[in-house]
Amino acid sequence: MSEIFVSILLLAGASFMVLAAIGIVRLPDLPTRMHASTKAGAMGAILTMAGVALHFSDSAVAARAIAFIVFILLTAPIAAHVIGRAGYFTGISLWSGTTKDELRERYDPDTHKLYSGLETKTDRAVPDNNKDGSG
Amino acid sequence: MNPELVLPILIPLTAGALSLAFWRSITLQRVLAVVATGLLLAAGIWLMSSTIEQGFLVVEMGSWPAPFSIVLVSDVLGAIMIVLTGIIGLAIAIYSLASTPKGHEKFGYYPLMHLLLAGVAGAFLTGDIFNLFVWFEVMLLASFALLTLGGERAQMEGAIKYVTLNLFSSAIFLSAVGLLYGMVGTLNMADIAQKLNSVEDPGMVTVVSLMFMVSFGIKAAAFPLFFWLPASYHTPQVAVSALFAGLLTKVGVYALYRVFTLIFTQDVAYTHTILLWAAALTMLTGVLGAAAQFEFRRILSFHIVSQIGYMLLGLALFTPLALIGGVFYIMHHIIVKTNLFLVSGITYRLLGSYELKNLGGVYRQRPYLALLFLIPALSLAGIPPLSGFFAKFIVVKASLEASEYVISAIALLVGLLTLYSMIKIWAEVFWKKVPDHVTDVGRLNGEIKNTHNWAYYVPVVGLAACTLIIGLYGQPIYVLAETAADQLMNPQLYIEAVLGGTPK
Amino acid sequence: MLGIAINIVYLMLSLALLFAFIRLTRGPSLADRVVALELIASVVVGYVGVHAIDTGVSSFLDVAIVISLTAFLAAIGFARFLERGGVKDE
Amino acid sequence: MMLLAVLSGFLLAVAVPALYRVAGKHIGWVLALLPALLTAYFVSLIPAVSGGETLLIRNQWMPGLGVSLDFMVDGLALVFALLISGIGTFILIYAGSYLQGHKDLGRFYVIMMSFMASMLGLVLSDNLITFFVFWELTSITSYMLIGFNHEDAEARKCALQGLFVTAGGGLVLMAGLILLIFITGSYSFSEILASDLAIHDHGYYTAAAVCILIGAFTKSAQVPFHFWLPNAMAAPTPVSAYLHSATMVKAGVYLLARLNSSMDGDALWSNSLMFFGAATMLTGAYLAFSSTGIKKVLAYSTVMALGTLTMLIGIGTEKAIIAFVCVLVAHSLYKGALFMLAGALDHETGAKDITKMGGLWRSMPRTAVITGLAALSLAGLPPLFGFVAKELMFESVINSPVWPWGLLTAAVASSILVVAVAGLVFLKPFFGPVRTTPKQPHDAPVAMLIGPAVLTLLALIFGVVPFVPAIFVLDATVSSVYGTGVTTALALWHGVNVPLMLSGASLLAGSLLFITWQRLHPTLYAVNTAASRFGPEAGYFRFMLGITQVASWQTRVLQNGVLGIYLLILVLVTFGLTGYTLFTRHGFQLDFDFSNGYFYEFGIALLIVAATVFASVTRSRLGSVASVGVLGFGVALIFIHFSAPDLGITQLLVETLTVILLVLVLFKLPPFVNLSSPWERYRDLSVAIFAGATMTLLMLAVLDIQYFDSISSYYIENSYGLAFGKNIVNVILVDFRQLDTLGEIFVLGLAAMGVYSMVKLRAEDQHKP
Amino acid sequence: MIGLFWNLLLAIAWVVLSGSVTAMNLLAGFCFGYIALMVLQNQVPALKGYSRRIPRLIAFLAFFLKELVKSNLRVAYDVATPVWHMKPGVIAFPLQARTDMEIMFVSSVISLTPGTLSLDVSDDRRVLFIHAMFLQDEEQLRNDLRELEHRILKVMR
Amino acid sequence: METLMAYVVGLLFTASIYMMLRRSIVKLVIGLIILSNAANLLIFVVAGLTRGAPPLIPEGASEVVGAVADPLPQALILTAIVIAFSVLAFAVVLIRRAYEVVGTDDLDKMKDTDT
Amino acid sequence: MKTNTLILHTAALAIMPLQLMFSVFLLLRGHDEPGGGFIGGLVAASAFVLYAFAFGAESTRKLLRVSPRDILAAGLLFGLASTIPAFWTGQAMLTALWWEVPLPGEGYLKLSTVLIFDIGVYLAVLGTLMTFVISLMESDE
Ligand code: NA
Ligand code: NA
Repeated sequence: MSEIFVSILLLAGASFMVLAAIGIVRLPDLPTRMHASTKAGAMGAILTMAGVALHFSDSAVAARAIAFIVFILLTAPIAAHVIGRAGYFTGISLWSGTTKDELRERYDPDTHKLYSGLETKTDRAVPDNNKDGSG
Repeated sequence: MNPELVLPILIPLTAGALSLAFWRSITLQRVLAVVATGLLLAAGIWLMSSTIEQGFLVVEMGSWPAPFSIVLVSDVLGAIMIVLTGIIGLAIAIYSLASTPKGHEKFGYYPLMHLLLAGVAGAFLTGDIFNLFVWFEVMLLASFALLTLGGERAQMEGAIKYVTLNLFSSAIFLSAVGLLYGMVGTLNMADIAQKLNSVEDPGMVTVVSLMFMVSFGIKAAAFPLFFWLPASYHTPQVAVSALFAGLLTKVGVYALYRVFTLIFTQDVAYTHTILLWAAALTMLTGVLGAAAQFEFRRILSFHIVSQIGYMLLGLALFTPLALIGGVFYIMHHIIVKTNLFLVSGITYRLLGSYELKNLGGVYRQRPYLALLFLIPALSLAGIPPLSGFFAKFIVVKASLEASEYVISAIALLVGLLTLYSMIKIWAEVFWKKVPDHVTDVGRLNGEIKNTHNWAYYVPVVGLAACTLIIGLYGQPIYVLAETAADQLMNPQLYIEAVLGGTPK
Repeated sequence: MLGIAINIVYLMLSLALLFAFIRLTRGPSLADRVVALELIASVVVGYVGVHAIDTGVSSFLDVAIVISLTAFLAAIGFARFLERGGVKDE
Repeated sequence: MMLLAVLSGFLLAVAVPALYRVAGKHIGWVLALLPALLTAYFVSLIPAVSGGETLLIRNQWMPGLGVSLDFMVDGLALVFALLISGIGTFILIYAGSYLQGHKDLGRFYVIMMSFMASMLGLVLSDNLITFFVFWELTSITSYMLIGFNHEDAEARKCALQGLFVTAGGGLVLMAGLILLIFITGSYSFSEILASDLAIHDHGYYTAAAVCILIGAFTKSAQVPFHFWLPNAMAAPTPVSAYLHSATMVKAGVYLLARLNSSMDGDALWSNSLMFFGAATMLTGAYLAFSSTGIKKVLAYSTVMALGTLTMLIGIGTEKAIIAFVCVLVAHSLYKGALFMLAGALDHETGAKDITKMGGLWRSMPRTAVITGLAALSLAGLPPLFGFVAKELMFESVINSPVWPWGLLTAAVASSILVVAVAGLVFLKPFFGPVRTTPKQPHDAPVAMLIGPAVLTLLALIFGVVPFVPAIFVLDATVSSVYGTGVTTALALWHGVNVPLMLSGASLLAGSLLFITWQRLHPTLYAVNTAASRFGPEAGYFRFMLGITQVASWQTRVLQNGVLGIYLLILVLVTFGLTGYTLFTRHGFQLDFDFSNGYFYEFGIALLIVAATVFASVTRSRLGSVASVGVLGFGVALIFIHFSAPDLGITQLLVETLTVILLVLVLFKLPPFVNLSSPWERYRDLSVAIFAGATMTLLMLAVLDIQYFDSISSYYIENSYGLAFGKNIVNVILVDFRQLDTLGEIFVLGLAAMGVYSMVKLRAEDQHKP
Repeated sequence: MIGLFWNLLLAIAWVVLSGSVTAMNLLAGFCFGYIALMVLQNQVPALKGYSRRIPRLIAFLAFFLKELVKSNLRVAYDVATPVWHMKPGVIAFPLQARTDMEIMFVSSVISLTPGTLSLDVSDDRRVLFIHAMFLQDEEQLRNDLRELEHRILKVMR
Repeated sequence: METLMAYVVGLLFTASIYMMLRRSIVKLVIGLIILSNAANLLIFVVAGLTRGAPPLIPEGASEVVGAVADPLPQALILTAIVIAFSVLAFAVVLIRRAYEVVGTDDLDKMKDTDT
Repeated sequence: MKTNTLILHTAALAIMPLQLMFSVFLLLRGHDEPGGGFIGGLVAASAFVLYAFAFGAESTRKLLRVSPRDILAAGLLFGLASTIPAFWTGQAMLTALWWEVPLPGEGYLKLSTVLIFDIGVYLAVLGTLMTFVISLMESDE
């Protein structure tokens, strides 16, 4: 019985991995690749670990599997965020199908200020809309 | 339980760690440098006397039985090397008090020095082939750091070569250990030797032995593996050069002596013949390299290579007399070569250059320094009755005895060319007038007084005294070399001492 | 059952490794390569998990935990490289 | 006592600086006390030695090596010892005056005393090795003496030449002596001489003889090694006087004489001596005649005398040996005197060339008289001892068992030339028209004349009453060279015989030559200049140049500064040697049996391969770094897969940190550019493939071999029971093999220190004021 | 109070990790957690009221899991099919979260959800810039994100 | 599997040596990294590969169950990894300093010190 | 470009204690399960590396309070100290000594020179890596 669950978990986890891998190869630009890879990768790892916990049905193993899941949940998005951000700000080219970019227009590359767009007029010294590129 | 066998490693390790802990107190580090190296020498002498008394000293680390634990072993050769390490360590420590730039002292010169000595001592004492690798690396890393300390351009360029080629050597060493382990399943050198004795078809052992030969040959700066040495030895500050010159390559030589007498004696006709030609070419290329140089330390560096050839010759001939000669040569050379570098440092301090064309007039102004140069220089050239003469004499005699006439001729020719180099330095640095373009001769004439002047001269005088003693009162030294060679020729004694449960 | 599943999983993970590596070689930007590297780390975790089940040795789990705690640092390092003006198209 | 006698010179040398401070300008007289005392001591040994006794004194030195401070005093040694200490006495006195006020006088005496002591040690040593020690010491001390005027580049060059030739010969001699030791099994001259071993039947004999001859010939300036000796004139005159008369150059002759009785009886030995001796004699005489510098003339005449001595040993008859001893003594006496006198001339007139001097007898009458007598001895004219010696020489040449006519021709020719030379030395400076010299000439002080005077007087006495030396030491000396007891009777006058007629003829012809010297000289000069391009000295210079050129060529080729080449050589040597050995000692066998692997293991292997290849070929630095990261993951997977979780974890951590370090460092470095040519890349690639393939073959070979089981079972069995740990790898690391780990953390610490200082301590900061 | 919370959390985590539930082990975990926090004490911002959050946490986790699966499938579908259905873009998402910790958690959870990726926070911390993969219905997306944020904040506050 | 790994290790040696022979100092460092991996793998492979039996004594047991992998080479490799890492860290910083001081990453231009 | 993000800062503060704790965990149980001083030290170092990436070298120095060099020195001295007790008992260097300290309640706390040694390794690794990272980062800043 548990074997089946374990198998399912493992296969599901591996499927996510494969999905992430195909995504990373197929998708056209960095952010979209990251949508596939980082999350699906993490998801796959989590599912695999769940399978491990189930397989051993041992409290110590389970505890470690849970710890692993917690750690992955904490670190994976941070890595994704940092890389995505760095990639974005260094100006990697976005897919031509990208529809809008609300960040670019609020970023001042000279002062490295990133505005929320919610500031009162006085907060914002120089409008920099004209500085953005094609988007 | 023989603490004297452990102390030569423990003292410099502890001194290194303490110096690191006292990073900010230069004074404390300086005191510690002299005290610890002094203790190292004392421990070495203690070790020597125990070893002579007991033949072999063996300590099983962690009290685990022998082939399973790492053993420290001291035979006479090991004890000799430790005493020499102590002598050189103490000399360098004292010299460093005066010669080391402040910046270097602030950035870990003393801890690095201690740890280099620890690595060297560890390599000399360990009876375990992998542990030897570890001590090699300790030594190597310390030498890397010392070599680059100061950050001059030449140091960086030299260090890249030094580091790369030595790392290649380490990788080969490590691979060879792996292959050897794959075949015999043990790491204790005595155990390996014993087991290999009963192997029927040791062809593969010979193959692996050549990897060890190449790896140690690189460390020893043998032909044609020496390139790293002349590329780098003249670049660091002089006390470091001197320390390297005295000890580092000799660890490679020692390792060759150890494994090619204890472990790899399956196919002596093959392996030792390779060594023989390597030795001859090492002598020759080294000395010719020196002939082409016109910089004090570069000349000395190439001569290290050349002299390594003599030591290898002792091993390669593999007769009792040849081994005596080799061991004698090692003892003599370590002291002499270190001293020459130290003298070059003094002339550098006096005239601000290592280039022969910028040096001169030292004999006129500093006759005693000139004498202090002549002693090691003539000894290096093999002029009697200095230590180098007897060293060369034994080696040449051994090679003639072995009917290796070409090798003997090369050894003699190299002796002549060595003399030529030393005379070149003597004529240019000491006899020649100070060149006209050298304006800063104030220090040469003794106008500038340095408060630590004595620290320059004490080690130089001490080492010169050693050279004279080896030459003039050589019998005890000869007997030591003889005992060492005797032990090397009878590896069974070593094996029994390590594995046979001799009284400890 | 589990044995077959494990073999299938090994196969899938091998494929995932292959694809991720293709992205790593292709780039084009450094960030792309780093993403691929991160994915490979994840796949290794998956591999470790399956291997633990396959061999019945739970100690392998620690490998996964260590990866989860440290592998992302490489990504942060690369990001820092980019932030500090490193060449992005490498 | 003997030990003290030999070593006292060294001891006194050490004390010279202190003495100099006390004695000041009288230092020469003070120091001369020692050789004077030594002379007295050696004189005191005469009775015993002339009674046929050989004194042997034994002192331990390095018994293990067969080296001992054993001394032997027989006739030969005693004669030499007497000459060395006796002439040395006067040289020291002379030098004090000659070099008075010289800033390096103290140093001069230090070296001089050492030189004298070395020379004494050389002639008195019984032990072959000790003999060689002193031999080399004379080379090195004479180097210091020749280069005494060390700020003069020419002096340095000449000193080097002398040293190079004699030390080179010395090394050959060392080989010869070692072979001799092998042949005889003895380290002792006295034992070798006493044994009736057939040395020349031994297989080593030829090599030993050749080596010893080369050693002796270089030292004693035999053709073709004669060129260094005249150049040694760069030394201050007292040195030349000493070197030529009693020491240094005589060392070679001493050795030949010393070994003669053992080596004699073989054609190689005696014919070489005769041939080279005669050639040297003739060459020396000719060159002396064709030179103009007074010291040079004397120097070449020394070459001639050395040739004569060598030739006489070679002839080896009893007569010849008697002649040998007489020539030896006579030459020492007159040559010592003449050199000191030449120095006096130089010192008082400031001129060195005989063509620049003339008519000096008026201003320097005492010098003139002594010079005249010494020159007579040189020319071999009665009633001086030189005459006795020359007559004996002619006689033994005539009776030579081999080549009598050839030798005689050479002897007569030399004799003619030397008469002319004597004329040059004496008549040119003192007679003829007065020439202005750089200094106002006047007679030399007593310190400078006492030596020449005493030596010339001795030559005169020995000439007039030749039985005096004969009684005291001659017999013993000849006996020790000849090998058996000999009784001699010397006389100035033997009646009209062939030698006398030859002497007369020589005198006549020599005088003619002397008269025509002025006219001949330009031609001789031109001939010598032309010949010097092909002579042995030119050979020496070519050799030295050759060494330098070969050296710099070799260094350019080998130590070329290109790391790639260094590494290439290392790799080729490593894998060439191992590969060849593998091929010859074990054999290659490729193995393609991969059947025991699972497909995902192939996957991991493929990942490693792909990552490695990509890391190597990509032109993107960070792509390469990332790929190395993947490689690390792959290796970690291997570790994990094959039961090494600790390794896996460590590998992953280290890989991550490596990538971080690389990234931290790399962005300051430029992007990859292809720097090598395609040829270089193919070359490197083939070498790399060769290396990798060899490694694979090695591994495949070792995989099939397991001589013994691993010792690991001990760790596995005792990890928990004895070391209280369940992770056996960790237990090995922290307990069974803790020392490795201790070393390892120090390696880490060292790397930290190295990195820290490299980053923080910058050269450019240090150069800031 | 906050320190204690973290400390206990760490202690429990310790016990869980080491897998041996003894008083000694808890104490050890407490000590090590204490040491870990001691290093950090100057940097950790205030946190309070943690005890009420456990049920909300469970609810949130359920919600999150649902979102996770849903959006994963959506991404998977697009990756697996040859034609791109996606309509990516960067949107500015005004934040309710105020403290650093809140913002970090919100952005992390958003990043974890396939289809959305937090790029950066404006300097005044009022807007989170998100790269979204499916902007076909931007309002729906914003609503989903707001709900997610709300649930997180309920757990954290 | 050992056989296959022997070929892989050979390739690693090839790649590392090829990279170390390049003139760029960065490639040199990458070569060094590959080299240390190669040596470590070599030891691991030559000592024999064992699947799924790490040298650990299970919880509650006092000795290993069945045959386990040889722990000794693992310990050696662990030490070697650490040492290689130390060396590598040093080398990496060295090449950076060399680049800063010499002003080039071309090793062929760093030959002033030799002759 | 723009550096320093709030998210990374906060995350670093959240993740770092977990890493540190886990590192101690790895250190202490290394004798029985995968782990040990070296692995523990590396994980601890990654914690500080994370902090350094988020907050910079200077802040990391402040956080550490002592210089990384001193941590290293302490590690080396701990490593050496573990060799000393064997001397007192007259055994060979590095002979492991074990002491069982009875604890309140049941069980014993196992103390040993091996543990001291492992702590030394841990500290040495941590000190070394922090030296690398901090000095390299400082040289860039
Ligand atoms: Na094997
Ligand atoms: Na699609």
